[in-house]
Amino acid sequence: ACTQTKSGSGGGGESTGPVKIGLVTKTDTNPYFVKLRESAKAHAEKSGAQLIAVAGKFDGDNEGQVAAIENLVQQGVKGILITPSNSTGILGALKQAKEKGVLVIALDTETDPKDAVDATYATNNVTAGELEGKYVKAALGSTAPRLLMMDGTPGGTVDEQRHRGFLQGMGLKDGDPAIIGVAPTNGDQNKAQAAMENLLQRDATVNSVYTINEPAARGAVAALTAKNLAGKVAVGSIDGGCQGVADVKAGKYLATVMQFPKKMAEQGVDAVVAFAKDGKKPTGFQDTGAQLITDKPLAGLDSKDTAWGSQNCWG
Amino acid sequence: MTTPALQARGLVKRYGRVTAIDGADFDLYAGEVLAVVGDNGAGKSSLIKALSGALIPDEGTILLDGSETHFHSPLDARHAGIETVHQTLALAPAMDIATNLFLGREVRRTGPLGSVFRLLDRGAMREQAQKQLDALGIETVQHIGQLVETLSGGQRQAVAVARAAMFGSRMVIMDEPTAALGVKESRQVLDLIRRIRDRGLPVVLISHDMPQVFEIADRIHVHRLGRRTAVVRPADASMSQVVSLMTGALRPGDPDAPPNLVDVSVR
Amino acid sequence: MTTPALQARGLVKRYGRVTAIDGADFDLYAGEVLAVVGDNGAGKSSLIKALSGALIPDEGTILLDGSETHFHSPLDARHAGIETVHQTLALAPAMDIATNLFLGREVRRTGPLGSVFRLLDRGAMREQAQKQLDALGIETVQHIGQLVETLSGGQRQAVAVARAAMFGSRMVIMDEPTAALGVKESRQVLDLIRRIRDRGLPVVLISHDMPQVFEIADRIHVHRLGRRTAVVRPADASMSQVVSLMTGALRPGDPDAPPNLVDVSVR
Amino acid sequence: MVVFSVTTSTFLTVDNLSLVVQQSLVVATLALGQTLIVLTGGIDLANAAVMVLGTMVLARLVTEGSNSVVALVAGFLVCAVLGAISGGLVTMLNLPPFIVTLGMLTVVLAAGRLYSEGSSYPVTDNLLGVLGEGGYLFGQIKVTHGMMLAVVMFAITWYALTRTAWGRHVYALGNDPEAARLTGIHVGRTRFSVYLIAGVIYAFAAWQALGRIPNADPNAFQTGNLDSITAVVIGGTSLFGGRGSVMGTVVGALIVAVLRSGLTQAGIDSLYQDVATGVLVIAAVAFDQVVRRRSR
Amino acid sequence: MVVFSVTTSTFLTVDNLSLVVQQSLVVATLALGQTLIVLTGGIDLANAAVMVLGTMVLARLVTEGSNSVVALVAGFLVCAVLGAISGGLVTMLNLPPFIVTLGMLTVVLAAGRLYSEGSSYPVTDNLLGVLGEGGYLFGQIKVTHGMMLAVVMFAITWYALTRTAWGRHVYALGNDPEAARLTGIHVGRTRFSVYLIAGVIYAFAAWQALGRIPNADPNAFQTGNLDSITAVVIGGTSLFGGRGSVMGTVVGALIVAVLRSGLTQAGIDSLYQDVATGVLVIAAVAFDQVVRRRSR
Ligand SMILES: Nc1ncnc2c1ncn2[C@@H]1O[C@H](COP(=O)(O)OP(=O)(O)OP(=O)(O)O)[C@@H](O)[C@H]1O
Ligand SMILES: Nc1ncnc2c1ncn2[C@@H]1O[C@H](COP(=O)(O)OP(=O)(O)OP(=O)(O)O)[C@@H](O)[C@H]1O
Ligand SMILES: [Mg+2]
Ligand SMILES: [Mg+2]
Repeated sequence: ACTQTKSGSGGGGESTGPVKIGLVTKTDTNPYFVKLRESAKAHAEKSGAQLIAVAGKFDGDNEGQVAAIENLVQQGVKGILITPSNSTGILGALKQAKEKGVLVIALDTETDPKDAVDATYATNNVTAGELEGKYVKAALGSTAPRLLMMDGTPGGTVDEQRHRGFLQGMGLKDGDPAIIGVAPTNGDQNKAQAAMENLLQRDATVNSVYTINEPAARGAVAALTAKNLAGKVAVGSIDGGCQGVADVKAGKYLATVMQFPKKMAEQGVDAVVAFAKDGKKPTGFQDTGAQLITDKPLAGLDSKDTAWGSQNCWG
Repeated sequence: MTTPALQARGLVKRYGRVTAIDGADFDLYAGEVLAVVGDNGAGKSSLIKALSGALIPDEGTILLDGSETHFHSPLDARHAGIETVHQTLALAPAMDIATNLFLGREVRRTGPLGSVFRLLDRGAMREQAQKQLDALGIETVQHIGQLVETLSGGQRQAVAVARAAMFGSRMVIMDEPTAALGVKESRQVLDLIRRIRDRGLPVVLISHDMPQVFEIADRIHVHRLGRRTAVVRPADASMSQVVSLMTGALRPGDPDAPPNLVDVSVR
Repeated sequence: MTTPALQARGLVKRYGRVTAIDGADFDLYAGEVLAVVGDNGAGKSSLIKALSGALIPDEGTILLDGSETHFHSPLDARHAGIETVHQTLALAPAMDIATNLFLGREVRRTGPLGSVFRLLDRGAMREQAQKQLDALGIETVQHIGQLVETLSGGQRQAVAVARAAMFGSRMVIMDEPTAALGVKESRQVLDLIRRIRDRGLPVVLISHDMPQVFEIADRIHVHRLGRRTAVVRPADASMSQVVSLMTGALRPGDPDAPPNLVDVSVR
Repeated sequence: MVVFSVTTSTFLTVDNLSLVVQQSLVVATLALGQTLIVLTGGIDLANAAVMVLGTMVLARLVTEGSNSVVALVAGFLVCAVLGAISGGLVTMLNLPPFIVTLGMLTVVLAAGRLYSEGSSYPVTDNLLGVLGEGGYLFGQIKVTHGMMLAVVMFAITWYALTRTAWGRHVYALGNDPEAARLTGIHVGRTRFSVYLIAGVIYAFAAWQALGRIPNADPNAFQTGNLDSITAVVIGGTSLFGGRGSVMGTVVGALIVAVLRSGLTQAGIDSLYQDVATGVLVIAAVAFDQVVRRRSR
Repeated sequence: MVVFSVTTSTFLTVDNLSLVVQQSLVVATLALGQTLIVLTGGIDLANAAVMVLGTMVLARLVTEGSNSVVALVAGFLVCAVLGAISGGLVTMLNLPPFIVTLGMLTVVLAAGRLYSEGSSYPVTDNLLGVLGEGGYLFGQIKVTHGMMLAVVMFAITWYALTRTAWGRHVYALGNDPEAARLTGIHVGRTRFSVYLIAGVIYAFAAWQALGRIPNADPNAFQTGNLDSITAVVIGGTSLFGGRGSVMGTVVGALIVAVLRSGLTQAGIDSLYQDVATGVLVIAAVAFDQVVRRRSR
């Protein structure tokens, strides 16, 4: 019985109480998603809506995300904002949600196909990776790269996109002999440090380092410092967390590429609120941007300094 | 009559559909050896578990030297000086003989090593353990550091008996202490029981071995179907009479029954 | 002399520093009750473990009806028709009586329910279990569905004995089967042993109860320090002589020793 | 439960109950295999990884053009072989199941990622997705084929454990391995069979997983092993082996799913949900303990 | 090991061995507490979460201007209290440790994340970072204060377990709880003390963790619980309780660290590393099993 009433309630404004918005992040663990959640929550409150935040248990928890979507739909939310763990993992649940008249918006990560959701607000992670790559390449100048790569989680969509983008920016391909080591870090500082220590133990001729995010960068730098290599190696990162910006300012690594989760969250919430009011659905991919942050700007690369960075960082 | 050292009235313990103790009474007097006999499953072990704190009865009272006591754990009974050899022996299999003998009553080194650093005196414990086993005539233990799980059935039982004998300070309860023991070793345990009694401690002995019971007991408590049916003196009764009482072939009031020391008319 | 039903020569089993079997010989003839006696830790249980496949000896040979056999597991011995009551009973504590009696030899329903769906005939097993226990005089088991871990020591032993009695098809080995049993129940087990012998199956009985041994045994195997020292006939020897042989107070060759049926001069 | 039905009006609808069951199916199926292994005194840390590899094999073969029946057979084979390897190591080398399945977990997880070549495989095949489909009973309750399969599987396992000799041997093994050996049970064979059968059950779980999410992802179900052990233990099965039941596992799996689902629907954020879940799981088991103690 | 030293010339340098020890310190310390609990027949799934919360408390208090000694005391208190809660639930309500610590895991993890308010806390404090510092022995081997602390902690625990009555009671408890009860051991008190002491040990692990990485991150050490159990089990301690040793745990923790580090340095890709680790862990335990069987 409830099925029918719910599918009818999608477009109209006949429901009582505040608009309910569901937010499904990949995990609760990553500060990035925490920021996303907090921004969404704050913005929803301001807009007179209620936000219910749910997360998967780990990066890749499609099952958890699907269950979350189902439970949110059951709860009667108007719209769902989701950062999909896997671009193809949750299509069925999204389709069902849409069928029941719920607005579905992807944040941060695209789905595949893209029209599985009504709209996407995200960083273009390939672009972000490319910016990091270009900067590191420029920082090396004419020196031939000796690259170590601190990857994220094997098989993750974002992880793969950044990795790919970085190599594009560097003008390298997977398997190039210039890449002297690759290790997964799961974006975890501890793992990154151990991995870097071990890689350095094998080959200390490194002059450039790719890191999937700022915790990984911190781990890598700690290991480099212990080997007295800090400052001699061009380390780049992605994220734009406040601690990351501070690290750049302190010169721990050269640059980071900032994302704007707050923007994604706010735009997403606005879209659902608007939809609840007049039934208008947003469409397409909205790039929320990626900004290179460094205090050592290099020619040909648009960048902002850490002062700007610390005003716009996300957590 | 003097006050019994240990007394129980109307103990009851039920496990779902099974009644293990069904209103049992019990009296143990100072300085005596009381044998408890009864068929398998009569509830002897359950009774002494209740008396030694291993089991909390559903009903009934226990009196120690005339005053009511409640044992909440075996430790309470132990603190009261009651030492028990359980039928299941209660040994830790993966630990060695000396450790088991002193479990819960470890000996520490003298001086600051013991009082501050709590260092165990392993040598002393080992030595005493060896002495105790020798006293019981268990000479076949080839290595005092052997784990209990590698001991033979009789050796294991000897460890349990030795432990109770060492630490009993008020009374000693033994549930079939000689069941797995050899001829010589059983003799030694009987001697041990006599020695304990001679120290003035009463001993409760559960046994299926009638000659043994008649040899050593001052009184015989006959248990049947979860309660005490009779208490007789070995001098007044024959083995077959006692066996008949156990199996129910003879009832305490019967004309050819031996004189009963307790009043069972209440039930 | 006829070929022994079961024979062992020069068995050895060492556990690190401890030697449990030290070159033991063994002979069991068809249709006899052979008692095995010896001090605690003499190696009786280890010997019969070797004979029943529970333990693989380091050295020595085992012959079944004259031909050499190697038991790699208790299952091999069981397949050969040897049924054993172990001193540790070998019961699964959290399972009920009937289940334990038929463990490894469950009865299935007749017809397709049994052959295709492998459905157990639980009713039949329960019924037979009850019958077996009754036959052993264990009447105090209040509920046949009781888990073995909730049984009294004697009840548990009765279950193990009943199991061996039910399934032995070639010979039955019993390691102290009456240790925890009451007077009446022990009687029943002795009767049972006689009945098994009368069916033509030899029985090995380990026991510390000399009167029992002398009552039922056709021959008495005396074990000491891991090996056989003598085999005597109850008619030729007194209990105290056998006890002396066990403890080493008397040696097989001594002038006042009873006639020894085996040659021990080799060692 | 009472709390949920009060705070959220939708919670007690049949529609919603069907949803909760669907959400718990995969973990429940994993927990079914886990129950068998735990009953023998073992533990399986690799079950979810084996299942995930199963989904990968199914999906990739179909994606590369295999017939879906062939893919299904291959998936079952892979899971069964992995179960057999665990069982073989535990049985033959007498290794602790924790170590063996931990090793398997690492290896199988890596194998899944290598085999996936970094991507996930969406499947649209009818046969592979069939367990997610289903009809409506009384026009309201959605009953998927997966649910029916699960009922059948639990029933069969219950039957095998309680009504056949094999089941008794499994319990005896967990109860006291030495006693089981002495009574002449085929200890090794029985233990091995349990790991093998568990492997096959994980293949069914893989099929269920594709029915629910038609996308094979090497990173999925990373907490599936702990989740399944949780369901088993909440269901009252002892980790020491020999005591417990399949029906308990069903209840355990449902309790966890109901908690999760009820808390989300009550509009509680996931971090607070975690707090509540933790407390409620302990409370549920404590309650069970008290009830049982009273009924003795 | 031999393999590594051949394939990578750097592997056998003292410098490198020091590194491996540093990498294993936190997990080894967690495993020390875990050993105590496993010896009683329990298991602790929450240890890493408790430790992480400990690092959060330390770091946040210092960041917010507390004196670092005060922060340290607070951190130790928090870990001890959490240990006491687990111990209390296990002891008083007689709940399975798996369930209790699973519940604690969920709750404490969430608590850590809530407390962190979404960020991680870098610390530059001298006292909190002191365990990562250290000097050079013979001018070559880096010996950190953390290493020395770990040696002291393992030695004390070894002493307590093997040379005091308390230790014997811990073993007896795991060996046969009923026998322990009947012999008059304070079963409840001893068990509780184990969880409490383990909590304190986790606080030391938190301190060690900040020494190694001066940044408290609520998401760190997510596999710390399994890693520590692995070290315990590889070290030969039985999950059924009552058998095992602290020295085994040291070896277990080092084996895992050496494997990981050696494989990375041998230039093996991480996924193949996982495969190799899984296989080698099983092989290590199997080898140990064979050696022990022969020596009997
Ligand atoms: N935990 C329990 N649950 C159910 N029944 C029990 C339990 N403990 C004992 N019983 C039953 O209570 C009765 C008495 O058992 P108890 O062990 O006291 O007998 P017993 O006289 O010591 O016998 P035995 O001479 O064989 O040792 C038995 O029928 C037994 O099955
Ligand atoms: N697994 C083992 N490890 C070490 N020693 C063992 C092991 N098994 C038995 N022993 C030792 O071997 C000897 C013989 O033990 P066994 O159990 O055969 O004796 P038994 O004659 O049956 O004694 P009882 O009459 O007490 O049952 C004993 O000294 C015992 O301690
Ligand atoms: Mg008894
Ligand atoms: Mg014996």
